[in-house]
Amino acid sequence: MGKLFAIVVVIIALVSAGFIVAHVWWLPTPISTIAPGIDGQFNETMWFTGALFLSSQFVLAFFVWTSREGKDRKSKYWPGGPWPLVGFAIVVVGMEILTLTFVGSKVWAAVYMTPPDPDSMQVDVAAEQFAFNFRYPGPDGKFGTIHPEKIRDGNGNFFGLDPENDVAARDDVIVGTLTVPVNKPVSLTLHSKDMIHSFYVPELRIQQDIVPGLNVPLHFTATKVGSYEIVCTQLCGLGHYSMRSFLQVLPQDQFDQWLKTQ
Amino acid sequence: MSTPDPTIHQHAAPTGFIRKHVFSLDHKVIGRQYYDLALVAVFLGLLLSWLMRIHLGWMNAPIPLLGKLFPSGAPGNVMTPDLYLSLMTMHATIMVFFVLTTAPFAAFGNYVLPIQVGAEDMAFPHFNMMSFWVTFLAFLVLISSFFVGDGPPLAGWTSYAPLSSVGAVAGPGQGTGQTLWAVSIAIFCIGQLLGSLNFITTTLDLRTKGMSLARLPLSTWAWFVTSVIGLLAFAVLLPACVLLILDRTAGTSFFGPTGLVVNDTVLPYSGGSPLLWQHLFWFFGHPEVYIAILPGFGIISTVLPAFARKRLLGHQVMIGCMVSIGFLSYMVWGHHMFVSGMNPFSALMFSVPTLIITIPATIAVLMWLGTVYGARMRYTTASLFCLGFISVFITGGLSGFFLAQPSLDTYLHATYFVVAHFHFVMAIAAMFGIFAGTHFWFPKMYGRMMNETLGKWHFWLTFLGVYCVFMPMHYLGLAGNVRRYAAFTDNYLVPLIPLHKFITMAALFVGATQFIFFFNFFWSRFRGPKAPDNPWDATTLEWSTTSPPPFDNFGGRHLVVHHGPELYGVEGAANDYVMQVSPEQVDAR
Amino acid sequence: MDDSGMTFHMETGSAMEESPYRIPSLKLGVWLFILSDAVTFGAVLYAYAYLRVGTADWTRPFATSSIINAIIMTVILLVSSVAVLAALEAAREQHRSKCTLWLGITVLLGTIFAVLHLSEWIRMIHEGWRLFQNPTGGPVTVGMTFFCVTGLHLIHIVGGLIALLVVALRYQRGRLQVNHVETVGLYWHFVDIVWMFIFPMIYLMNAK
Amino acid sequence: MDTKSVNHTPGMKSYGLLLLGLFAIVAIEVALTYQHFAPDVLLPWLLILAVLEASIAITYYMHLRYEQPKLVWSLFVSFVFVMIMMGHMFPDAMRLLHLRVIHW
Ligand code: HEA
Ligand code: HEA
Ligand code: CUA
Ligand SMILES: [Cu+2]
Repeated sequence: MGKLFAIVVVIIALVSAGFIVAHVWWLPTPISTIAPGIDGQFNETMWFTGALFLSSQFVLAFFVWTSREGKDRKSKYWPGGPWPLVGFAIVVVGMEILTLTFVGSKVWAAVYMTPPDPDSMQVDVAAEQFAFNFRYPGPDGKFGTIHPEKIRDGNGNFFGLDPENDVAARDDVIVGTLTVPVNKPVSLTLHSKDMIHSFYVPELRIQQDIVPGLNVPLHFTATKVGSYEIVCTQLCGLGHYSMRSFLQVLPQDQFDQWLKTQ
Repeated sequence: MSTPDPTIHQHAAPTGFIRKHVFSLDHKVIGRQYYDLALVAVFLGLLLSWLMRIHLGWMNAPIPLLGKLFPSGAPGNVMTPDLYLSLMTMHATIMVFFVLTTAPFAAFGNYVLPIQVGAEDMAFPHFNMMSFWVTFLAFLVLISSFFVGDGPPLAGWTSYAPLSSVGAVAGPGQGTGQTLWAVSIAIFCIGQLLGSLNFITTTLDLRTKGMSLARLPLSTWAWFVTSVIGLLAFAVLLPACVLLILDRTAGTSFFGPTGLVVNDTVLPYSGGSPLLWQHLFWFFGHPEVYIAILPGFGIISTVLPAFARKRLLGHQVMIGCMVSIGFLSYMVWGHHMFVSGMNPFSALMFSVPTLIITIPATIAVLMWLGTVYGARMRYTTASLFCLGFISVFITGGLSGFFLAQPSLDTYLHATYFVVAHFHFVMAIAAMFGIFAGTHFWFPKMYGRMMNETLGKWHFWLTFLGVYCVFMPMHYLGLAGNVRRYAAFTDNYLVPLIPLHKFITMAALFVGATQFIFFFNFFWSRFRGPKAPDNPWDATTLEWSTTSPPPFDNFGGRHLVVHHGPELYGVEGAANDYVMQVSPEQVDAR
Repeated sequence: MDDSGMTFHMETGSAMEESPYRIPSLKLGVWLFILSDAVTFGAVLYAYAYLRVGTADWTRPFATSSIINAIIMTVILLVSSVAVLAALEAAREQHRSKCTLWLGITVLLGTIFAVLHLSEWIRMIHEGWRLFQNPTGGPVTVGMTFFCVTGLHLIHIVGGLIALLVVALRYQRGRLQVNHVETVGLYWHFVDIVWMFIFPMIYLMNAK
Repeated sequence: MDTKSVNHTPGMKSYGLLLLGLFAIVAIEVALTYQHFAPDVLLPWLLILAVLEASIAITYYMHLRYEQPKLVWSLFVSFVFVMIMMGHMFPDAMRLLHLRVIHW
């Protein structure tokens, strides 16, 4: 019985690790300046935990394999008692924690704790059940004020603007997909009109909840031209699964073209 | 304060059926009642997870009879997205609260703890009875949400505001259903608070002569630590739920910010903060997950030595691990909120203790491994589940290592990676703890033996099955598969559907194998061979009395404890193990 | 410290390990209840503080008159605490009637407190304060937090009054012992202590 | 049925004196309030006084002074610890202030 258990555990461990090593299912190719940092952190963690995973499962298997009942046998005790193991765990795991935290907090800070580049492109993001809307300030570079009571999904006034009295609002460009120039820092202001939503682009390696009542800042720089999916990752109602949009990364000139045509 | 005077806590054996089996004050009956409640709950949760899995594998396949059960939720037997979310919410709520808090903690704790410390009953038998019936009421309230309005809530077991706080406008099930959810959980908190209070007092005050704290079995230690955590954690969830109910019914706006707009109308909330709910919920929520696993720690640490026929490596160390995990569990709740819009600085503040908590966990694992080393292992179902526990807990815990780092959580949060993580530690590790405990204590609880052959089959199939179900979820998470999705329509998710199909089939398989357990359980309970007093040659007090124990546990005897709990494989002893109560002198190794 | 500990497990016989705290289980139970209840209050007060810190233009509703009212309430509650202690002393000297009398006085004081409390509420409700409304046009969270925090405390007061009554009556009839008077006293002191925090945090911090 | 706490207690006289002390603290609190400090200056002082008040009541009225030190520490440590932990909410509340959607 013990041998069987050992074999099963080893097989399970190897198969599980195999799919990881073979990258059968893996993170999509990164497209943002901060992604390499995150992926580095990710691989570092994967190596450590992978090693621990295999080693501990194998150790378990080995011990089980060698431990069977026998009238004559006396049970062996772990040489040196528990404390060396305690020390081992504290040192091994402790060191790794230190390094990971040290590197990781830099990465984290780069994404969430540094102010956006001053000349980055401003985009205002409004999330709602179950869609994203994006707003560019237009030529005057100013956003019109938002009036919740004026919000009408029917006539596409997702931001509750009133162009009559509000000059800044008149030239605001409102679109359904987030279009940004490549290699240019973009700074988003996320706000939601109803539930908590979330802004998630796997390729950017960025996720940020959009909390009603707050203006949550988020900034990134896309480095690869293409079209990527923006999905909502915070349960926001029955349409949660269908709430998505696209991130269009264009070369600067094409982007300017696009902005004119809006 | 009309509690019975605890110092005269032994009450006469009841006679009437009601007092004997329904409103009983006997901790053994209450323990069994809790266990049966957990069984009903887990059965329900299992069926729900089946429905969920089928839907995730085959989005618009009709499920027979579903339309009958949920006329609005499943027109033409095809599950609607909102029904999916409702089932998911109920699945999680039932499993976390009514299975994982009741079975390992309330059920086994109630039954075994007083006997293990050598008491005739709990310190406050009346509170104990109330604790169960309150919990039972909470369960009924939760279940009733299936039958009211437009069905159960769909806000997930975390019920994030404002989705959970603005009422019916938020979507189907968010009307009466969500209110019932909040009420149910509030009631549940009261029940568990009573229970924790009872456990702590019993452990401290009702220990029989010689049962010093150092001689308490680790299972009792685990239940003790767990109840301390519970006493402080549920005390926070209770007001949180009350505030949620107020937000929904009395028009307060604790969690409702200014200017919520749902279908073009501005809602009357103002000044609240959705993050406040998340803080209050997770302040309870993280300790809760350790409430779920610590009894497992204790059970493994008690059962494993009994079958390894040797002392646990580092008895005191294990106590230390459990206590420090208990402490740390209050410093880490923010790791669920890394990307929630919380102050990014706090994220770092929460990340460090979260990573540190893996150290005591690692030590615990190493202690178990060290116990298995060179053991004369007796391979019974119980011991197999102990070994399985070690394996799955390692797997599940290590994925926590990723999530604990904000810089990785920005990618992995709310993906199936998280789902995989907590199913491994909670749905499997904790469950294995329950299974080990069941097979170990069944003879004591019901006076009959369980069938080993069926038990072993159940173990092997479950062990293989759950890895097939939940290991692939890690891969889904790596590919960025978002959780709580009723369908996978995004271009980058469609290629993953085959993997989902595989998971579904595995889940159906695992679920089916659970029926082996159910059958074994009920068959043995009534037909199984009579159990001897000490079938496992175990040493703790519950094995020094008859199976099942008499009403006052020890037939009027006042036991005197002479030894620690794990004297197995003792050289020079009469029969290689020494009961805690046996007066025989042995050199402690 | 040690001599006393031995004595209390008489009923269950010395067949027990003695409790590390050397107090009757009932008392330990009440202490634990107080602990978790204190955490509950802590959570609610934190919620209040959280919302208040996060709100720029908080209104301070309390004119001098209501502060004075609050001070009177505080004094009454503090006195009632001492009344309970008097009851306990009496009980220890086995003066059952005297003890009941003091418990009665406590109940009376507690009732006055509750009445003043409610009158304050009614006044504010007349001013137009609601769980969801702020007559001055400021944030509605003001009234909401006020009513919820004080309401929670009021519930505890009422519960305490009932407990006191029950204990008084049953003790009078000789059904209960000293330790019941002591434990109900503990609970009453706890309610009092909670008020010691509500008074500054809810009233004084919101004085005009 | 008696314990340490039952045996010797301060007695009514000292209860009375302590009561006066508590009144004094309340008076100080009120006096401070009407100095119209900024909230973030006032609150700490009020809380300190409240804690003082509470500790008097706990030690003498609730007789914790006459219980086992073990009990005092278990209760004290666990409560204070939990409260401090809850304080982790606050960096967030501050941020709320700045991220609030003012025009909403
Ligand atoms: C029983 C329940 C349980 C347990 C024990 C744990 C344990 C841990 N959990 Fe988990 N967790 C949950 C239940 C649990 N969790 C649930 C339910 C959720 C999701 C809630 C929701 O959103 O719905 C969650 C979510 C969750 C998150 C949030 C993810 C997200 O939403 O973005 C995080 C982040 O830090 C986390 C971390 C951890 C960590 C670090 C541990 C650690 O305690 C793990 C410690 C264990 C180990 C580290 C393994 C030990 C073994 C070894 C290391 C081998 C050593 C061998 C050698 C050295 C040879 N968990
Ligand atoms: C204890 C907790 C627990 C348990 C046991 C399970 C069991 C299972 N869960 Fe569950 N699940 C959760 C807790 C649990 N789950 C939580 C908290 C969520 C999050 C919900 C949310 O997002 O809000 C979730 C969500 C969740 C999802 C993700 C939904 C989504 O995000 O879209 C999925 C998808 O496949 C899933 C599947 C399963 C399956 C197939 C099983 C089972 O089929 C696995 C097989 C079952 C067992 C191995 C246990 C058998 C036990 C017994 C037979 C009895 C034991 C004896 C007693 C209890 C007395 N669960
Ligand atoms: Cu929006 Cu989910
Ligand atoms: Cu957690």
